[in-house]
Amino acid sequence: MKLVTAIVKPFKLDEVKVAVKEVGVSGMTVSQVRGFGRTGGHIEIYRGKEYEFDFVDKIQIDIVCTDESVDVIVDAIVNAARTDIHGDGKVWVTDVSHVVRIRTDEHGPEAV
Amino acid sequence: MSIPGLAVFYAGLVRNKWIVNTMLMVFTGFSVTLVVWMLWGYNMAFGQLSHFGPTGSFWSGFIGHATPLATASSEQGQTVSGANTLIPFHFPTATFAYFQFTFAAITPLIFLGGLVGRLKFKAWLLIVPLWITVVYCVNAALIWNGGFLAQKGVVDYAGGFVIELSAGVAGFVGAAIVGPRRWQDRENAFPSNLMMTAVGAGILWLGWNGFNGGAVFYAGTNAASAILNTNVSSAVGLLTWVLMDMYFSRQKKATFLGATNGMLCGLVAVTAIAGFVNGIGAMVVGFVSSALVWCSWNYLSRIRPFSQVDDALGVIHTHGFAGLIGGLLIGLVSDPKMAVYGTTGPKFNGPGSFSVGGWFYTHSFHQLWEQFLAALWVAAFTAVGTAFVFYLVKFLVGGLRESDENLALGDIGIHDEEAFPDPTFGEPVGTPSHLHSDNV
Amino acid sequence: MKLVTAVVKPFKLDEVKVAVKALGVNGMTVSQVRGFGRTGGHIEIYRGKEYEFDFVDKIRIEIACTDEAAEKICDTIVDAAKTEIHGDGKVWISDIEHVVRIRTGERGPDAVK
Amino acid sequence: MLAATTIIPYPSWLNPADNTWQLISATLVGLMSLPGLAVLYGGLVRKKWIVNTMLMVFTGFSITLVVWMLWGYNMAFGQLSHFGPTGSFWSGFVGHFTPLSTSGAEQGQAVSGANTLIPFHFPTATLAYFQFVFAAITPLLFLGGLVGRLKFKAWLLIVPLWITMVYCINAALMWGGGFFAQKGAVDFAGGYIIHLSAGIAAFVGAAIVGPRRWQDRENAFPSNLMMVAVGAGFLWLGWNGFNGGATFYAGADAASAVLNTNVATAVGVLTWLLMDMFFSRQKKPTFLGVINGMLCGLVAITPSAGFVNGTGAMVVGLVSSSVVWVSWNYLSRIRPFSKVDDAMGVIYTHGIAGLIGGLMIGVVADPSMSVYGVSGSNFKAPGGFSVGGWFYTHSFHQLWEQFLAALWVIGYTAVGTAVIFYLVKFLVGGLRESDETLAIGDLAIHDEEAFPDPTFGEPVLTPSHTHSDNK
Repeated sequence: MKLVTAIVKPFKLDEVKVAVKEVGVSGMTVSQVRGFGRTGGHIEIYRGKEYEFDFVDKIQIDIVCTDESVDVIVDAIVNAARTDIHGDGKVWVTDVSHVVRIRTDEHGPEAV
Repeated sequence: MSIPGLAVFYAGLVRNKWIVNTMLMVFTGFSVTLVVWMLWGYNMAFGQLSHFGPTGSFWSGFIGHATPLATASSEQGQTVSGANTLIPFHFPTATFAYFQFTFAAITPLIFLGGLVGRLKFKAWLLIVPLWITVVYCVNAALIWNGGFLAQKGVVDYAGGFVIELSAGVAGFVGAAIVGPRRWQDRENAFPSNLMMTAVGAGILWLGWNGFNGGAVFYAGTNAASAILNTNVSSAVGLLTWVLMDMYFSRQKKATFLGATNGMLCGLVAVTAIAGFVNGIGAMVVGFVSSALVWCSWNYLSRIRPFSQVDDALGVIHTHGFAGLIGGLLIGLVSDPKMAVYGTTGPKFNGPGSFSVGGWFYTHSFHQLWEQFLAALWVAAFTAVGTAFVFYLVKFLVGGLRESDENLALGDIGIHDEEAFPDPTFGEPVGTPSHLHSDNV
Repeated sequence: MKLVTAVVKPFKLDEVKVAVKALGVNGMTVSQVRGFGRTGGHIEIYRGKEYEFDFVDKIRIEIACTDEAAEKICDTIVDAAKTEIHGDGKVWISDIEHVVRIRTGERGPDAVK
Repeated sequence: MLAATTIIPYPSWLNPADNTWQLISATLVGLMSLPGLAVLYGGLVRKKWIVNTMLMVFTGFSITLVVWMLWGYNMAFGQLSHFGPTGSFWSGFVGHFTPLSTSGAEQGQAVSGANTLIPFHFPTATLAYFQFVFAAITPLLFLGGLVGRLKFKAWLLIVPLWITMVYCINAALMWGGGFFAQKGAVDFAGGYIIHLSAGIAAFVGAAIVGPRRWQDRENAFPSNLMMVAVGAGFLWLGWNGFNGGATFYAGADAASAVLNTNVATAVGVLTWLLMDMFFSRQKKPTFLGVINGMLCGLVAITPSAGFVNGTGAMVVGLVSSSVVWVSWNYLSRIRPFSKVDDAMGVIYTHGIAGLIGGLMIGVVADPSMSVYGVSGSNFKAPGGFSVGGWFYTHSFHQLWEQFLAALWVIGYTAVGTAVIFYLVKFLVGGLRESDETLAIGDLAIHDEEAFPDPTFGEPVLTPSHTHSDNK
């Protein structure tokens, strides 16, 4: 099995969710993260003083899936999340040696 | 205005990890001041003036007696002002004592603004009583209780000098003595919660109606115009700052904290002059104070003395300078026809009415000169008094700053409390440490 | 390609960021996590009752990089994040089979340059 | 000791009790705006719009006072200017365009424009300040319909224009002794002048400005319900100053007005709560539902607080809360309402509730509830004035007058608001923030966030953090 991890812009989450569902993925984990990329952060002014906020809000999506479905999922995410502006994020795939669904104790591919 | 006004106003402006510490200092400062007020504060400031020198000289009118205000008769009897320069009051001493207490209590809470984020909590509990006794009571006796400055014709309607200028200077001097916050805290000094600041700002604005409205001690015409003028000056102050932010600041954007700064300048400046000025005068006060303090806030703060001192919330600007400007404007724009009933000071010109004329109406700089001298006195005396108090407490408590480790942790280190505790994601379950009868 | 994941103390984040930036890595993802380590949490008192906060705030840093750079990045993070006190955290490297930069569609090593 | 000449520090016409109550009730109404509405709206909008909303509330309040001092007060409550034969509409719809600035004006005895009232026992400054806080809350109410997309610069122009052209005219007509006052229509504390007018202005304004971004409409969950509670508390208890001060005398009617206000609000709250629990889809009580019910009760009792007795107040609370509940849940799906994005639903909780409250006067006003000090055409006894609803007088006269006044307020406010919004749209070049700004919110407009949490760690030993103690 494989773990597909995607870092995307927050307002793109809905589109990615829809795109991934169409490809038959039933579950994914989403967490709010902050990215430090070339795009740089933003400035906030409080009482005349400038504060540099260099971490940008991003969404991290983790999907565990079978080996065959990896490419389809990655393409779906990339097409849905692209905005052609800096800071669109990255998708990477890592190997998963062992996965268990806690409720039913299912192991391996059935668990996904 | 102090509780919960200033408590949440400051809490919103400091970092997350200093919220509880700041609020606790506001609540305890308020309480300590009342204890001091009852035991000796009231009679020192507003009781019979003690004579240490020939009458009419400074030494015969700068302090009352350090006696408690505890007997029933002293509380329920008719209020009599120390130098009974006022028409007899129409309410008991308890009312007057409580009213003047709330005036006294807000002053240390204002200069606390300059010290948040590093002042040792124990030190604060000693600074407040000492400062009220040494500085506030003397200033109040001098100007409000018919003391030396009042006899020379200085007026301060509701505390432009006694409270605002004094607190601004005390905050600045205190911040210099206590030292700056950790540089990480200065670097990350963005506010924690602007909505709490908004609640505090709203309560401060409308609470000021009691501040200036009550300062005339009679629910008469002058109380009404004082309240109207207060709001006018505050509104003009807010708009001036917002517009200057929109057109003169680097980013050219209106900011919410800019609006609260402008509002504060308008309120603080009109405090000294609320009952002596007409509608247009109030607008002038609001505009002048807000514009000048905007400049001092953005530019003066880069110059030598101000850039070296970490006045955390900038009380020297919004309270010190604004109070100074308000007090001096008395000598320029106060309208002699605005009759403040009920005082029989040297300007007593008719049964019960008293008013002040500024240069614009009387073309004499006399009033301005008296106000200027009073400002010099308040600023100098407060600076010396504050330094004395802070060094004394530094000696008594062994250092005015929290330990470095506490400075890094903030509330958790000092009080074992957090403003927004978020202890764990899940809920604790059936482990031995959670022995509950229903956790079987 | 490799994925370098580090769990460090919150106030060390900035130092790690600067150190890693110096290496030429210009992209990393940071998330706020809570760690349960040997150091244990802290106690808070509310209205006299003690509350044990055993999950400690930590920061998780993830950097996708080329194989050669992985080792160097790992050492740099360790040096930057070390405080010699309990709870400094851990760094681990896992390999990535496949990486895509969404905006340009670049795949493989140049997606992480 | 100074000879204890009994110096009375008040002029003969001044009653300190009335003056004190008037000033305190004005302060209470001021607290309803700042911080009341500021944090109520702040809590209801999305996180990224909090600062923008609160800043508009604070600046709106301030601008209204400047306008009020320069010409607003004299336009609404000064001497009525006569542009036509007396008794006709044209001779009683606006005062004079003069400032309230001289000390004489401020300290002299307050006199109502058409001196239909018994002379006041407090100075003009008190009346001016009291009427200012009434005027100031009205634009803040219709701001509720426009949050989340209105351009900040546009708001700074809309408020002065709206106060001048709409509020002052309505106030002069009804309270300044103008045309409607002479015809007998009454509005105790602003059900029409403030709430109905604000509701219509919000609706018309929202239609002109256009809807919020669909993402903001879809994710329109409130940012902070505890702040909403703080605001709601200020509104409910502040309303005692609103209705309690509208009698201008701290007398019997002020007391009954305060009691009626709270009774109607309590009934309004419970009605909405029970309807949520039994008639809504989820059948669950909701906090924001209770807030809506509270507002309906408060707004509906405003025009009739001093004219109804206890049971009348309950009826007003019940009717308004139930009718607005129905309109909130069902009317909003019908053609005109479903097309306009009135962000906070101001048209329901203020517009319709104010309309109902005003009309209920014609039904449940109790003639034996006498409001001292008004000598309108219903002038009964020296200084006593009361209004009889159909239930007591079995005549529809009062209801008819109230209905006509309502028509005028709705029509005039709608037209006035439209003219102003299009004028400002022309002056400022568009009423909406740019789309890119709409996506970011506070950060783009003010460089400020309500709850900044930019970084987890603390900045350490780096060149960009050069401080003397950062060696």
